Amino acid sequence: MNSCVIVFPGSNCDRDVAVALEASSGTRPRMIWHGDSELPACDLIVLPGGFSHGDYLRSGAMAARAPIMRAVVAKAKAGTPVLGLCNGFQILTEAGLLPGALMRNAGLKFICRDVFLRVENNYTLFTRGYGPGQVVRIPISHHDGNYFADSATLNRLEDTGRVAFRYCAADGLINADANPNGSLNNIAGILNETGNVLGMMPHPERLISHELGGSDGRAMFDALTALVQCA
Amino acid sequence: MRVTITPEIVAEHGLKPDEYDQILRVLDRAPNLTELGIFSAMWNEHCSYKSSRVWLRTMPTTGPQVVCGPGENAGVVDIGDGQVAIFKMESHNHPSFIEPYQGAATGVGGIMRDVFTMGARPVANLNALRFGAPENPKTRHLVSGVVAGIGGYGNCIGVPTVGGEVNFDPGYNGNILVNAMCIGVADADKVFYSTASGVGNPVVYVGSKTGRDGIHGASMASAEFDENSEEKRPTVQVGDPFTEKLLLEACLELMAGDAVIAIQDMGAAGLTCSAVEMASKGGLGLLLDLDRVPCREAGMTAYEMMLSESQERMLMVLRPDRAGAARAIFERWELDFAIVGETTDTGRFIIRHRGETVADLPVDVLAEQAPIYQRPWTPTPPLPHLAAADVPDTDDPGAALVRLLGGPHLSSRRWIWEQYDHMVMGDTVQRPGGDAAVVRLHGSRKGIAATTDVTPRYCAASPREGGKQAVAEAFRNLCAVGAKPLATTDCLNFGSPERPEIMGQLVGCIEGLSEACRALDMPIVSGNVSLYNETRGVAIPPTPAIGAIGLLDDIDHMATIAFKQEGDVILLVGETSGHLGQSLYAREIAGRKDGAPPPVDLAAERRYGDFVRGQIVAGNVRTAHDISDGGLLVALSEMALAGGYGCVLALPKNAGPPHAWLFGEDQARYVLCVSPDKAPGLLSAAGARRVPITELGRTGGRDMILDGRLIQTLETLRHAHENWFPDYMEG
Amino acid sequence: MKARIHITLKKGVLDPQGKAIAKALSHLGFVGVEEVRQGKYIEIDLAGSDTQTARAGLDAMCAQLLANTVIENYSIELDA
Amino acid sequence: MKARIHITLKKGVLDPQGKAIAKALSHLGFVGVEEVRQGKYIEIDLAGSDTQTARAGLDAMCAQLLANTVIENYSIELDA
Ligand SMILES: Nc1ncnc2c1ncn2[C@@H]1O[C@H](COP(=O)(O)OP(=O)(O)O)[C@@H](O)[C@H]1O
Ligand SMILES: [Mg+2]
Repeated sequence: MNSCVIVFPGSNCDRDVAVALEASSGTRPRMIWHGDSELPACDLIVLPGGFSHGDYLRSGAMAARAPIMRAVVAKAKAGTPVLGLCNGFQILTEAGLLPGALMRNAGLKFICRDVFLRVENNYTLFTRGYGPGQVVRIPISHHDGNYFADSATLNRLEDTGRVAFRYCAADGLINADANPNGSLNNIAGILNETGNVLGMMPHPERLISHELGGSDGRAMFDALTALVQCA
Repeated sequence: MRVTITPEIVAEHGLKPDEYDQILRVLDRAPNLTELGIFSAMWNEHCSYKSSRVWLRTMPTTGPQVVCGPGENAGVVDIGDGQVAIFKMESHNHPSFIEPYQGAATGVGGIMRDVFTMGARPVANLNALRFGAPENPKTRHLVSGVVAGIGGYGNCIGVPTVGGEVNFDPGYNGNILVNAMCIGVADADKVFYSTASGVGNPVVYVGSKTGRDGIHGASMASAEFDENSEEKRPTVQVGDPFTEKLLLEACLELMAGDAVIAIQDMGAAGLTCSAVEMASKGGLGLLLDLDRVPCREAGMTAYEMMLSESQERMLMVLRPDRAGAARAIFERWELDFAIVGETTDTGRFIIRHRGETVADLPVDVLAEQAPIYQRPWTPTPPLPHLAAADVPDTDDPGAALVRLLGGPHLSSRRWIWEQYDHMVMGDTVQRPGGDAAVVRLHGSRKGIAATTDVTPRYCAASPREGGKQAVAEAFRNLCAVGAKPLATTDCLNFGSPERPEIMGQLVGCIEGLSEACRALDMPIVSGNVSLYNETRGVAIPPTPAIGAIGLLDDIDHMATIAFKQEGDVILLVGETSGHLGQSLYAREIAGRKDGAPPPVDLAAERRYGDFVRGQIVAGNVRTAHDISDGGLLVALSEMALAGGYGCVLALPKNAGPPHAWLFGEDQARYVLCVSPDKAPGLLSAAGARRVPITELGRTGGRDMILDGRLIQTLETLRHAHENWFPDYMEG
Repeated sequence: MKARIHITLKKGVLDPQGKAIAKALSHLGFVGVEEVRQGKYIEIDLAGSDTQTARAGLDAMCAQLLANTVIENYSIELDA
Repeated sequence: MKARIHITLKKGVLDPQGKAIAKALSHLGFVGVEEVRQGKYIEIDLAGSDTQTARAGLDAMCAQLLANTVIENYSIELDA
């Protein structure tokens, strides 16, 4: 699989996701500098986690205006899969590729811990490796992961199966106790209208092997790899 | 502007009259204000170690694993396969008391610069924190600010914060301790030092611009606090972790080539210290042109520029033919880059500003000829042994256990570490909550284990035993995960060295920790001394924080503290005499603060530690925990809570008084846990190595059971253990 | 020229920081605090002296970067 | 009553956010931006109608919680 990881100043999970992609696909992704304006032909674009531009002003705001983002938007519109993890999700919303915004966690604190997610839609390029309603354990690590969208947008997301993941309890129950950051409807990850752009706050790249304490994240990278190999 | 130097000005610069006389003698004239500022920065306790140096020289700093010991920005140890680990711990106590968020954040930034200055990519951060009593009205605010600041900086730059320790004690009410440790990894042939060489080589400034930050910060860090100290506030520096991330990447990119001759980060007393140290180590002179220093504010004076402690800056000496390529790198990372001077053969530190020479000082006098004091000291009087019979027993060990595990000293620190990104970089194979954190060496099967330890109440009761114990506990924490202890860093936090009893604590602790480092083969490769930690004449408890690292050859052979399954055999390694003096039980449950701390038998530590590690490395043991604060029952409860399995225990015959057996803090002990088929082998292996080992019981159920009696349910324990911190912080 | 820009959350957008501040104030014993909203305040020093050009520029800065118009409103004041 | 509070960094205190914003604006092609400083803007709805009491309360809120007076200044406006 030919993937591109976009590196912004302050990205810090770029290497982590590159390792995960290589572990699944056997191919090392190309690392693309934010100041470039063109993207090579590729099967997947990843916007990694981190603190692009220090998360100053608003998380993801400055990165979303980087020169490379015009190319990312164009490719996304043309159907290339785009995955935004954590800061990458924030950048995708700031760039308008995904609706809504990620606000400060309701508890105001940075939170780093494993959480449970329920796979709400496993008919996507990204989630085909999971079962319907499967509960997976994936870490979060963010300060601004509190998903907000106006009610019309929220309804549209819900009605069209665009909520990919929701924070849940270990048994899959969706409730306030399982919501780490105050996200509306416990939303942890959403898709764009055409289903080729996924943004999520949790970090699947952090749990890809038993040494790291679990491998629930791996299925996402395996699924993306398999997709390309079939095509 | 010509300022006449008065005794008041000298005193304001923290210089003693005889020190000023020494300056007059060596210069053969009066210094101007800028020069005085430079002297005050260089001769400050913080830079010159004038009160501690004679004692620091007695510490063990060498060994086959040591590539570079104290004296550089950080210590360097060999970790095999052509790689080195570079690490150090440093204090940011006073700034953190004044502005907890920024003080702690810039402490983290500073220690990381020490590590990447030497060419290493930081791979793990730790922090050792001491706060005042929970009841003290300021404590909550300080905890919340310090933790947010450490996280704010480390999370942003993307280095995992994987461990540390926290104590609450009224002795820190007016003077908290924030000690930050950073570990980096570099290729052995790509380590960079601060010794300048060559004449006429460009001296290059990179990073952020210079502002009027923390002017006199270095002096503040060594001046006793007084009632007015909260008014010294504007000298607080603000950290910019984003710029530090860029600086890190730019420096490592530059260091991949051969441009750098010497490099030194600008920490305390920024430009002054870094320039003088590089020149002095190389036996050179140095010329600085301040008109070329990138400034954030207009009209900065030479004095201000030389003493500014603006963060995220570095000074380097480059090969002249590489300066252009170096500039291109820093400009691409959008960082300032300026050639601000050159190396000379004059041995003088000459500073020009607006066409004038504003300072002209001999380099060697500033650096090597700083005053050194052999301060008078009185040893801490030894305390008598406290007999277990003199400490009231409890008829309800379960209640005592809940109070200990659900109190400020032993409650879960989850509230803290969940605010730290402890997984970024994708190599954290043992997360916080265990004995030592373990990060995998990227792309390999090896791991680096790290821990910080000291028990200040032991050090206060007996500096020497306390010093030994701090190292011994670090050693145990490393052995308990299966790591071979490699080397040590320290952060020696004490009160005023001008008081003989405080000096006595410093001396005792250094002797103790040196003895332990020798015996346990963990040389001290870096460290930091923070003195004058006092408020209104009351000193903090002696706190020689120890940071240590160890190596695992195969992370698959690593132990964790969690009970793994039902029916496993629980074994106790080491001897239990039931030592209650200075134990948490004596303090918290029985209200006794007297008695000698537990004695440390270093030969036993070594033998038992080697045995435990050997069993883990051989793949026989996957569950291990050392016994420290709170004693055996606390250790067992932590293992039960981590795994979600209870245990059924039996008091051994001749155990002595139960409270002493359950809560005594005898050293050199571990709890191991293995499946029943592995137990006989383990027992005989221990016997063969003269390692005492006792069977305690089995894992299973959801309770802690002793001799058929319920001590406590895990549910109750978990509730107490997990909730104290968040409840306290909620206020 | 000096511009002062206020960026505030749109009505109906939840404000975790404002809520937390309100809670903290009541913990501290302050009474009568009914609602708190937190926004940003940005000061910009601009070269030039033509206020009309400046205002157009500032408006573009806000729309393109300083505010996220999905959730935020902005207002600009300009001192000559 | 409605209070508007501005919290700004003291003179000379580094403002990493402002610095980054200035850089980002120049990357976006805006010219003439000389300096950017970022502060906070807080709106508080208060019960009661006595402006003097309100002002004293607000001052205490700022000093105790809203502003970090080590590095920040604050100013209070009160609409009756
Ligand atoms: N300030 C802190 N930051 C991060 N982790 C911490 C901190 N304080 C404690 N921890 C973690 O909590 C666990 C328990 O700490 P401690 O009781 O001091 O361990 P030990 O007794 O084994 O030295 C350890 O994993 C430690 O790393
Ligand atoms: Mg331990």
